[in-house]
Amino acid sequence: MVTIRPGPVNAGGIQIANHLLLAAGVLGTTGASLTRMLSYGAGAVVTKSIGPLPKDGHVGPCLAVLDDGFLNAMGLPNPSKEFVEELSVLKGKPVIASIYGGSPEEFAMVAEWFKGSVAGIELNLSCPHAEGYGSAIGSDPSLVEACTRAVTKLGMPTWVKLTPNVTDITEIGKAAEKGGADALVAINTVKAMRISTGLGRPVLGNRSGGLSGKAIFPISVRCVYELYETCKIPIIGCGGISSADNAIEIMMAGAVAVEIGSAVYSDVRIFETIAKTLYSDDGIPSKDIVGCAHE
Amino acid sequence: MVTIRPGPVNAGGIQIANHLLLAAGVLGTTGASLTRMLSYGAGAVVTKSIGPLPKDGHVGPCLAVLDDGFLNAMGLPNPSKEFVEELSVLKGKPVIASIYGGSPEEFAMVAEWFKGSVAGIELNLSCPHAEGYGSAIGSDPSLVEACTRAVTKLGMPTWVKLTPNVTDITEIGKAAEKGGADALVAINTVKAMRISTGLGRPVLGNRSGGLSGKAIFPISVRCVYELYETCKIPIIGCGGISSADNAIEIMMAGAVAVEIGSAVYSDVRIFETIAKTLYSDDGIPSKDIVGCAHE
Amino acid sequence: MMVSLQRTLWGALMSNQFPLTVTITGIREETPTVRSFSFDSPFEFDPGQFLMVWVPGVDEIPMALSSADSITVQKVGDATAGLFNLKIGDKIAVRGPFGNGFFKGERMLAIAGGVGAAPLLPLALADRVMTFLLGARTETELLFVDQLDECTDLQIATDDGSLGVQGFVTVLLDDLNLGAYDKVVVCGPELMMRTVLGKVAEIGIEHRSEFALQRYMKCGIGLCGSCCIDPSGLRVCRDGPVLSGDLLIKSEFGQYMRDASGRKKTI
Amino acid sequence: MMVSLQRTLWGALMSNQFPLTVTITGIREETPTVRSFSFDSPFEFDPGQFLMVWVPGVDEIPMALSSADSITVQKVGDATAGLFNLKIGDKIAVRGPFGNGFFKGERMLAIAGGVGAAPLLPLALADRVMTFLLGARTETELLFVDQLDECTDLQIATDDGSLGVQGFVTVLLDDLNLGAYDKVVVCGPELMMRTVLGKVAEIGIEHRSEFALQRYMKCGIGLCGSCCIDPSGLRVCRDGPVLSGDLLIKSEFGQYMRDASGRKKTI
Ligand SMILES: Cc1cc2nc3c(=O)[nH]c(=O)nc-3n(C[C@H](O)[C@H](O)[C@H](O)COP(=O)(O)OP(=O)(O)OC[C@H]3O[C@@H](n4cnc5c(N)ncnc54)[C@H](O)[C@@H]3O)c2cc1C
Ligand SMILES: Cc1cc2nc3c(=O)[nH]c(=O)nc-3n(C[C@H](O)[C@H](O)[C@H](O)COP(=O)(O)OP(=O)(O)OC[C@H]3O[C@@H](n4cnc5c(N)ncnc54)[C@H](O)[C@@H]3O)c2cc1C
Ligand SMILES: Cc1cc2nc3c(=O)[nH]c(=O)nc-3n(C[C@H](O)[C@H](O)[C@H](O)COP(=O)(O)O)c2cc1C
Ligand SMILES: Cc1cc2nc3c(=O)[nH]c(=O)nc-3n(C[C@H](O)[C@H](O)[C@H](O)COP(=O)(O)O)c2cc1C
Ligand code: FES
Ligand code: FES
Repeated sequence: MVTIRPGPVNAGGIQIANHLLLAAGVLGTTGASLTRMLSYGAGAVVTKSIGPLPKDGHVGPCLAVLDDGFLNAMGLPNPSKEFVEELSVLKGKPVIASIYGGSPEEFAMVAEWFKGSVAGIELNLSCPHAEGYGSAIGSDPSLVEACTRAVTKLGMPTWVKLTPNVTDITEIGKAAEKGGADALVAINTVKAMRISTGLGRPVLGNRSGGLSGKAIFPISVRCVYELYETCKIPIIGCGGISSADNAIEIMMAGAVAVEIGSAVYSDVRIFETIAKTLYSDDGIPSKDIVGCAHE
Repeated sequence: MVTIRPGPVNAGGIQIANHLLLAAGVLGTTGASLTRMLSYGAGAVVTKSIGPLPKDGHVGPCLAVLDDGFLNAMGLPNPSKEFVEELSVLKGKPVIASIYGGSPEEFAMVAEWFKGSVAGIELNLSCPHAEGYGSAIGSDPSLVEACTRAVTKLGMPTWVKLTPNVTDITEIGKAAEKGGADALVAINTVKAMRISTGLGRPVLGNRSGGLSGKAIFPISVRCVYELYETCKIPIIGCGGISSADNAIEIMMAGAVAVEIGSAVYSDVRIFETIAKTLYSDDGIPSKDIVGCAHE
Repeated sequence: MMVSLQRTLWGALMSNQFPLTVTITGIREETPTVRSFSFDSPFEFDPGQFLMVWVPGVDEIPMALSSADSITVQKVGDATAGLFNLKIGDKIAVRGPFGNGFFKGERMLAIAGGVGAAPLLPLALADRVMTFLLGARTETELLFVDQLDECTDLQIATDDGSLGVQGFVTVLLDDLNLGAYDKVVVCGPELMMRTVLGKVAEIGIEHRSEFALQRYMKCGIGLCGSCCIDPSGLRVCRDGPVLSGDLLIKSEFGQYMRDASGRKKTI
Repeated sequence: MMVSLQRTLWGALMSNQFPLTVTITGIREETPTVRSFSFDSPFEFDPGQFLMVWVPGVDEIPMALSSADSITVQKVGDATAGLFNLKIGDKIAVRGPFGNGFFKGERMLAIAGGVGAAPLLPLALADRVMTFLLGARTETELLFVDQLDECTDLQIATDDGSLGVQGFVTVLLDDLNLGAYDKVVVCGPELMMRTVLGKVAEIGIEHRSEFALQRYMKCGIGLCGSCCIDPSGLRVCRDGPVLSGDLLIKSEFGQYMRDASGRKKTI
């Protein structure tokens, strides 16, 4: 297998310890939980998405375990501004605050809260199950550009996380780039649904939700590949990554680093586990891998 | 498990022997192959998509087997008009001709060839890997409406097969409905890619392709559910169905019947296999199941 | 401590964690506010493990297994009220069993407050519990008295003194020689549990004590992070719900927990 | 007849059918137009089974395994020419082994024309083949002569008479007592195979004959339908490529096949 020479990574203006990041919304609700993930070898951690007001999220069930993935509709539960306090235990650590809002102004307001306490901001323009937020905004190029610009103006490294639930993800990527984004994160979950045939109703309280985990990996690779062909800013791969080979694969598609969410389920130390086979001192520099499948 | 009372099904103007149809492009290239699938219990069969000119399809690899699905980019290989002759062995059998074209005129021309030799027409407005055809047209509501109308004018029962690779599948469903479609088929494959890390290049000759099989079932269910809420014409469920429980589930989402493709891989007699657990004489009428998850 | 993440049904190991529809086969009124619901699918489980119970149209909530095929529920809000509205023959769906269970000792002391008796009942019935301290607000709220009396040395406390000693269940502790037990297992209101932890810590046996925590849970499987505790970041749903006293002693336990939004609320 | 749909590697069963990258470790010039390529991953296979061989940047084509870790290729077009351009150390990727293999007899007659010898070589080496009839255009195009001569009664025919009997390999048949064999296995140009089928059918033993078909294939696993034959609709890639004579006798075999688009072309 291809291995990478270890070393710090600069991804979209943020210095991270390795290529493996914790994805937003997975074990990212408290400072303690984020600290634990860093101690287990995550190169950086992305927080649960934080919004302008506290939110309890959707009624349950919020998550269903499928054979090859997960379906979730948490509904963006978050403590809002109170969360900033959580990060006090993480001073100086590579933490990226995921934020959401319903307008450019809300995005800017929430981002502002985190000034000085995080390494960067990730805009959640992609959650498929929160009315008026997430992909509701993230599928409109002009709104994406406006929300991105509102945050990049604040001068923090800014990543924009994209939804795959659009006709053409490159249109959205280009809008974020125009808005000044430092990097793109692809992808958030894929809009999906399962129904309990026993109860005759959708298995999620919110009815539809987002598919994550192994099932969506081929969609993530495709999205990263398409974005790499059309955008110049770095791309962080996300979606269904659960092995070192998956990480290499999505880097070959064009990702400079990866975010891992669902795979934490089978192995809470997934970062260490992957790093063990991903890195070796005689590995090749990651720049020789990123995007190499395009030649 | 819920079981259905057996009996013929009328789906969008076509009388079929049971709820389980062979999906387009799977073992549908020759009359003999389609005959074999009918003899194995398919309620009806959809042919390989036929277009205005013969096509060899993309260079290989055309297909990759994944853990929980398949990735393919056949590139719409088809013998064009010569195919009509193949159907002579299938006179009077429930055969639906899948067709594609680059314009309303081409759709009408190809559909016309099949007049008198098939029970209905399915418009492939959804193949994700054929430039200028399939989803290239199928993601534009006005083109969908125009192509649909061009064919429905010919007076044959007409189904429109939709792509999930759009921001809002209900927009496309409504366009087909406006164009006079008798039923919607949801869904075709999901645009995706895998890369061989050993060779450092996409595993398909066409680079990206369409994901099918179990991995996409949650996406199919969601699409059928959304279409059921917005369209009045019947919906045929397709995508990742591999068991009687899957069939019930997508019917609860709103499908009146299902098409099965990839599952033929593990069991070429999948129709018989599913029918064995799907049907029982004391089962409930299928109309009590269709769409019941919406209440 | 065994973590069973696969559902075992009638000996068959199912890795499928999709919600399993079960039919309610029995409802027993345990106390005016507590009912046990039994269903048609028994689960192989360790006492302390829980199910995520989906009350159709209402919510999904964590519930300890009080036996292989039952849960014992106190009505406190929407979802539990939803359960109380169900009749025999109605259907719910469950996922699990999730989490760890109590570590098995040989001479155990069990301490239960209110509906906290639910996960401890199967432990007592498995004949590992020597002494069982059972507390409730009042006599009619005491759970499982007859069953526990048969298999353990049962001692009772009620807040109003209507049965047993008057006061919180923790007062019963003062008369016991805690050193005689190789394990102290506790489930109940968190303030009560924190008091117990204080007492076992006083005599230095907190590492032999275990507490079944009840935290707000969304996913139940260790992904979402809504149940994580400070400062370890451990997930109550997956690394717990049973956590050892020495791990809890320097934690938020007994001080605050988090609500659905993740905000802290004082206990 | 065994259908192995799972790849077995060094004893480990892999259900993963994702293209496996292999490195070319040897290239042998068998004849001016035929080369064998060996690679670093041996496959457990039945003679007759094939791999889908991906020539990077060109195409993916079916190739019989001529041993556990080699294919033997005749240069006929783009993809085979692509293979001929590769050097030792280059990488290709393969999927398989796919399809069935030859049904094993005890006293077998093998008949090979041209590169059709490839799938029959491992059968002969497994010591099941009594007599091997080998044909080619000319002496230099004969495959595996030394290897086959060692383990079978090898009889040779060349179109130009440069070695062995002059004429098509089928002429050798006339001098044989076909009844002495419990199985006749054939691989080669389809017209040659059809002639053999005619001869075995004449004496009524077509059910004891097997033919390894070469049809245009896209998926190799029985999904796409591009390799189906008339009138049975059987898939050469999955139900074959080895099909029995009695099944083929009333079929398109020897008359027409289909090209990439599915159009019939006369053989
Ligand atoms: C592992 C585990 C096992 C449990 N086992 C049992 C059991 O066997 N029997 C039983 O009756 N209950 C048990 N619970 C508690 C049960 O989950 C809650 O009572 C239930 O979620 C309340 O739902 P509701 O919608 O009825 O109430 P809500 O309307 O959600 O809340 C009503 C009140 O209960 C509080 N509450 C809500 N959820 C919880 C919670 N998870 N923990 C503590 N307080 C909560 C709220 O703060 C509020 O004060 C368990 C909880 C956990 C985490
Ligand atoms: C199960 C199976 C096993 C095979 N084993 C071997 C083997 O061991 N050694 C070997 O050299 N070849 C074998 N073949 C044939 C080989 O697959 C073709 O020669 C190859 O696909 C040609 O590819 P190309 O791009 O080089 O030629 P193309 O440019 O595709 O075609 C060149 C010529 O070959 C013909 N052709 C193309 N594909 C096939 C085909 N599948 N069958 C017959 N004719 C074809 C074309 O019609 C054309 O006349 C096998 C085929 C099958 C189906
Ligand atoms: C339980 C859960 C909660 C999530 N919450 C968020 C969130 O708050 N914000 C966000 O941008 N993405 C969220 N996601 C999406 C993930 O960050 C990630 O994009 C997606 O799960 C695909 O990656 P994976 O397959 O590695 O999980 C969540 C995913 C899961 C499973
Ligand atoms: C090999 C293959 C070829 C296909 N060819 C076509 C086609 O020609 N026309 C079409 O409309 N759909 C085609 N499809 C899509 C299927 O009809 C179906 O929509 C899709 O595979 C999802 O269903 P499944 O998961 O049951 O396979 C093809 C799918 C596969 C796997
Ligand atoms: S409830 Fe989600 S991590 Fe515990
Ligand atoms: S090659 Fe696809 S079915 Fe045989």
